[in-house]
Amino acid sequence: MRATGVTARAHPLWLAYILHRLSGLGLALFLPLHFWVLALAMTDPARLDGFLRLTEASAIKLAEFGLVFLLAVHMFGGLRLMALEWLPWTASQKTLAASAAAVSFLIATLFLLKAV
Amino acid sequence: MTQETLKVTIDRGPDTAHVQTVFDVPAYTNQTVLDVVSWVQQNADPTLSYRYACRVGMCGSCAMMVNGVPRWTCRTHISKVLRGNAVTIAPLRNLPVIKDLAVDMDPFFDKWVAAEGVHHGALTRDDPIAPVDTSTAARAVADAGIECINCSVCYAACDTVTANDDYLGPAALQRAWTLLNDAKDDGRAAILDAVSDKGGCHNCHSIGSCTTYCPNDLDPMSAIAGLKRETAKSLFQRWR
Amino acid sequence: MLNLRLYMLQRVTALLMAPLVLGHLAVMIYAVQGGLSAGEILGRTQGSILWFAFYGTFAAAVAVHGAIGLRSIACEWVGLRGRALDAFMWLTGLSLFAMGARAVWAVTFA
Amino acid sequence: MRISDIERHDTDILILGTGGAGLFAALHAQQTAPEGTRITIAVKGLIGKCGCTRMVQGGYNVALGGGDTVERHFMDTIQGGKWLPNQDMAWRLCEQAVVRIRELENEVGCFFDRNPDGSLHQKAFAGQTADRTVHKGDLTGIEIINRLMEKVLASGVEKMQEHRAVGLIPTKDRSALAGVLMIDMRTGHFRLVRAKTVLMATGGGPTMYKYHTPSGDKTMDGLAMALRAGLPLRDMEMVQFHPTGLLAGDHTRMTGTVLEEGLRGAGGRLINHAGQRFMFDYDAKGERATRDVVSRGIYAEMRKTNDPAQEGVFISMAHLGPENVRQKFKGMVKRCADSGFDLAGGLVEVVPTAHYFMGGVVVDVDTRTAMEGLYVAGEDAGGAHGSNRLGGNGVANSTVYGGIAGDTMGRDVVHMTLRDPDENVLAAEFERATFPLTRKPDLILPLRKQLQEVMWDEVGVMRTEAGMKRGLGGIAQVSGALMDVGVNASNLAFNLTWHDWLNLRSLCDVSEVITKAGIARENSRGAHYREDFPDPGAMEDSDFTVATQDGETVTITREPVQFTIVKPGESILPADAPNTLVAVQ
Ligand SMILES: Cc1cc2nc3c(=O)[nH]c(=O)nc-3n(C[C@H](O)[C@H](O)[C@H](O)COP(=O)(O)OP(=O)(O)OC[C@H]3O[C@@H](n4cnc5c(N)ncnc54)[C@H](O)[C@@H]3O)c2cc1C
Ligand code: HEM
Ligand code: SF4
Ligand code: F3S
Ligand code: FES
Repeated sequence: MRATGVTARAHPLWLAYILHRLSGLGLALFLPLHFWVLALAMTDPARLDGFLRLTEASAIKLAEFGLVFLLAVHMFGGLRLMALEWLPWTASQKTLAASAAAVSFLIATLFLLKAV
Repeated sequence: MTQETLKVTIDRGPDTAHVQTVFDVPAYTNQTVLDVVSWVQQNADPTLSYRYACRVGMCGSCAMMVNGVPRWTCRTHISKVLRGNAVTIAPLRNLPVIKDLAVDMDPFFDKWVAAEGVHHGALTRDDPIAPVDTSTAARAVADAGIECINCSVCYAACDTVTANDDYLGPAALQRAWTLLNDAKDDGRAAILDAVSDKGGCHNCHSIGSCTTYCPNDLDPMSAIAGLKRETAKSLFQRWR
Repeated sequence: MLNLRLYMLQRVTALLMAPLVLGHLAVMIYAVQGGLSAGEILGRTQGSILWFAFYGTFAAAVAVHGAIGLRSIACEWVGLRGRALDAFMWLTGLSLFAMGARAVWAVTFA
Repeated sequence: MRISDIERHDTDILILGTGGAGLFAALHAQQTAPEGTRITIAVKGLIGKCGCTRMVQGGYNVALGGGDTVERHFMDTIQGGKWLPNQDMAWRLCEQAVVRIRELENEVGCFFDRNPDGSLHQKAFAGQTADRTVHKGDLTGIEIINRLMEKVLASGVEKMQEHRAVGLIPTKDRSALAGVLMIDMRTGHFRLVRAKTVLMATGGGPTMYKYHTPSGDKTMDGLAMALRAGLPLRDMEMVQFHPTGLLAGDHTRMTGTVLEEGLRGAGGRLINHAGQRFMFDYDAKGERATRDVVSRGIYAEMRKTNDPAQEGVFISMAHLGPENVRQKFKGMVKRCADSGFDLAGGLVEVVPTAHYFMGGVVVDVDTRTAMEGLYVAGEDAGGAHGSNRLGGNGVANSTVYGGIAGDTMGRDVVHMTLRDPDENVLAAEFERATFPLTRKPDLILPLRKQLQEVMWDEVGVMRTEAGMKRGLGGIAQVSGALMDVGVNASNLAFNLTWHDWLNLRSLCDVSEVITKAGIARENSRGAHYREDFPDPGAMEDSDFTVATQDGETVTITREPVQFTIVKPGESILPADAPNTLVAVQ
């Protein structure tokens, strides 16, 4: 077996798959951090406040936006997947994949707008 | 008019070192990818290995990676895949290379059998042929996948197959789904067990490359989704 | 690598989380207006059985869901197999759950 | 490579080929042979993925009632074969097809097209007097072979894929078969497989013609091996041409492949380069006449044109409505489109193309040959079709007789033991197969093309004595030239060029026999048309040709047909039976 340049991936469903996987991975990596920050409430409320103040900084804001984006992408991607597997739809799957990304983007943008 | 030539790059194996050879092949009006490969073997490099049989898209033995995309080569006109006047041809992905462009398809067929892709039934040659109502929904589902020629194009397209040796792959699972919907088949329990095993349908991430690249316009992705539904249902039935 | 049970667990937890995520997002959108502070968060959640149940379920579901998800990735992209793979899944699941539980406890009853 | 490098392997039942005949034999042998019998299946390609059974489009002939009877199927077969078939074989074919189709549906799991009431749908090929052909759309062979292949793969028989049989190795006294010499194509190593019984089901395949339909792996290897082993071959002049092979130029393997019969049946028109319909000049049924008649019509028209730039004739479907054609012949339209032709709306150039070989090894009704331990079934066996095979009788023949061979071997194997091979013959066969490795390498393709031109021009659709004699000269020339062409032996693993050489060797050997048998038959029957002897001759005095090779010389003798069931002019149908049950179109 040998890896050759595979271009057999340039289609919407593959993009949906990789987006879902990367967002899931991103969330899984972020989550421990998130939990740790929240646990500060118990051990060191002052530091928690310090962190929360940091969210004012625009770089951090961007990161926050990214995380919400990940969550939205992943959730809609997951719902898309379950619809695709369990509801016997066939043809419209590609549109579904595309709209999932679109909707999640919308929500994330909404969040960003509200935040500023 | 001077004869146009094609720049054909071919992967040589089975050595893991990534060796490629470039050939100049004369272009002709009616020329498939298989014709190009054949020209090289017949005229330029007699040691080039590849496989074909029917030359009309019925046997499924000529599939290769053409510019990184799995295709049946006997039914792919070269003009469809040329980039400028160049094309790269490699052995089918996800299967062990025997030599050059010929792969060992045994793993593909072993999985076909492991997915219970074999008729189950108690009727014999002494029984009359059972009438089958072809207007049922189940028959339509069974018919949808029946024309698979086991060419392995979908198997080569699937990233999950690449990543997970145990995964039965789209064609084998589609065959299982066809049988599950075949009124003549008695193997329901065996099939559901086989496709719920560790290499079973639940490993599929609905990447959809199988459906996108099947040269026969079949839809293994939806067939696998069908298996996921049926296995889930049977789980609930067992819990009840 | 994934069998029917793991597959179902992942789907069930995903379905469970969907409303929770929406709820969480709504709260966050509401909450971040005008900035966040520890006091604000704690004021909302401290001592509330409801919030404890909400985030507790979330943390448990995410631990199961995430562990199974990471298992797939570890198998397919890292090449873990067999017992190593199971161990990896349990380890990530349990630690995710431990950290999640601690955080939930911190913002509710601690 | 030395002869001592030959690896030796033993089994009980060895099957060569995985078409309808080989796969059925494997299943039946397993059912009939005692527990513990070793069964090995060896094939030049991959199991179930090579050979012609997979390429069957039209379907499978079987009389299943509704007015049709085994008797009627039999009479059609005898009349189609112009009274040359071995009647006992033809009878068994028709009778057992009924059992085999039930086996295919019930045990193997095939699904054939249904009528609205759920029963099997049947249609009529040209030359049949009943709607008899069971089918799965126009991809019947794929359904049959896929299902058989699954069963065989799951059965646990020993697999030797990409193993090419190169020689039948008899015992010292030549009375029985000891084993088969093979090349493991993947490694290039030789292997001698001894077996108590061997089925040869390598499927003939007249690919020595410029235009031909069979799959690339079929090159008459089986008949060439049988010839060398001294077995008698019958009806060797009988090559069936399909009238409409795709003509797409010299440089594509698509050329010669079949455009299905149904196109003409549905009203497709054949048009010459002058833009005129011509088939009615040759036959009152026009395009709907039988294969041999239409093939000759097209060939005659091509000869009239006599312009190398305008080789074939055209098939035109557009008058039936392109949309309609696209829908009804989806697969064919797509296939033509893939090679750049518009079947639905435009003209597609076609030529007659060599399709099926009626001749083959002389066998009894249980597939036994003159050599103990050797059995032959399918297209390799002669006799069932006589001078012409009905559309739909090919796959019926291979599946029926494959099954019979499996049963017969399964029973015979009990009384048989492994035999010692004649080491001299083994050495000779080894020499023969490795001969090109000792010569200076050169291109093989030009010689193959040369043979194909000679056979097409001189021993093709229409034949004359003078032409066939020229043909013999041409074949001898290619044959001799081939012995001066070597193959680069630096790497024998999957060395297709070596196999091209061996293929051409088989084709040359069998071409000579076809031509000699053609010269011997001085009348016109079925697929064999002599311009110098256009008469069919008296049916009561029918005889068939038998070719045998002794040393280097092939001799053709003639044997009278035994009318064991029905005599010419008579019928086994009831006196009041209608001529045909097919509604006139
Ligand atoms: C395009 C096409 C359409 C057809 N349509 C119909 C139809 O509609 N109806 C009908 O009845 N018939 C049809 N036929 C004819 C039918 O296919 C044959 O009559 C029948 O399938 C022959 O079966 P077989 O098992 O004898 O040979 P095959 O199916 O040809 O199998 C021969 C096997 O032997 C193997 N082999 C060859 N040489 C060697 C060797 N040296 N060593 C080891 N293995 C070897 C081959 O690889 C192959 O596996 C059609 C044929 C063609 C080509
Ligand atoms: C409502 C929210 C969520 C839904 C609907 C959801 C849905 C899904 C589904 C259906 C899968 C299976 C994908 C497959 O088999 O290909 C999946 C995988 C995954 N999920 Fe979630 N998920 C959600 C939230 C989360 C969260 C919060 C995390 C963070 C830990 C997460 C991490 C993962 C990971 C790592 C995977 C594996 C990805 C893969 O296999 O490609 N998910 N999710
Ligand atoms: S599903 Fe399509 S791509 Fe896959 S093996 Fe079958 S025919 Fe080939
Ligand atoms: S590409 Fe592979 S992951 Fe599933 S949908 Fe097709 S089998
Ligand atoms: S050669 Fe048979 S599918 Fe291409």
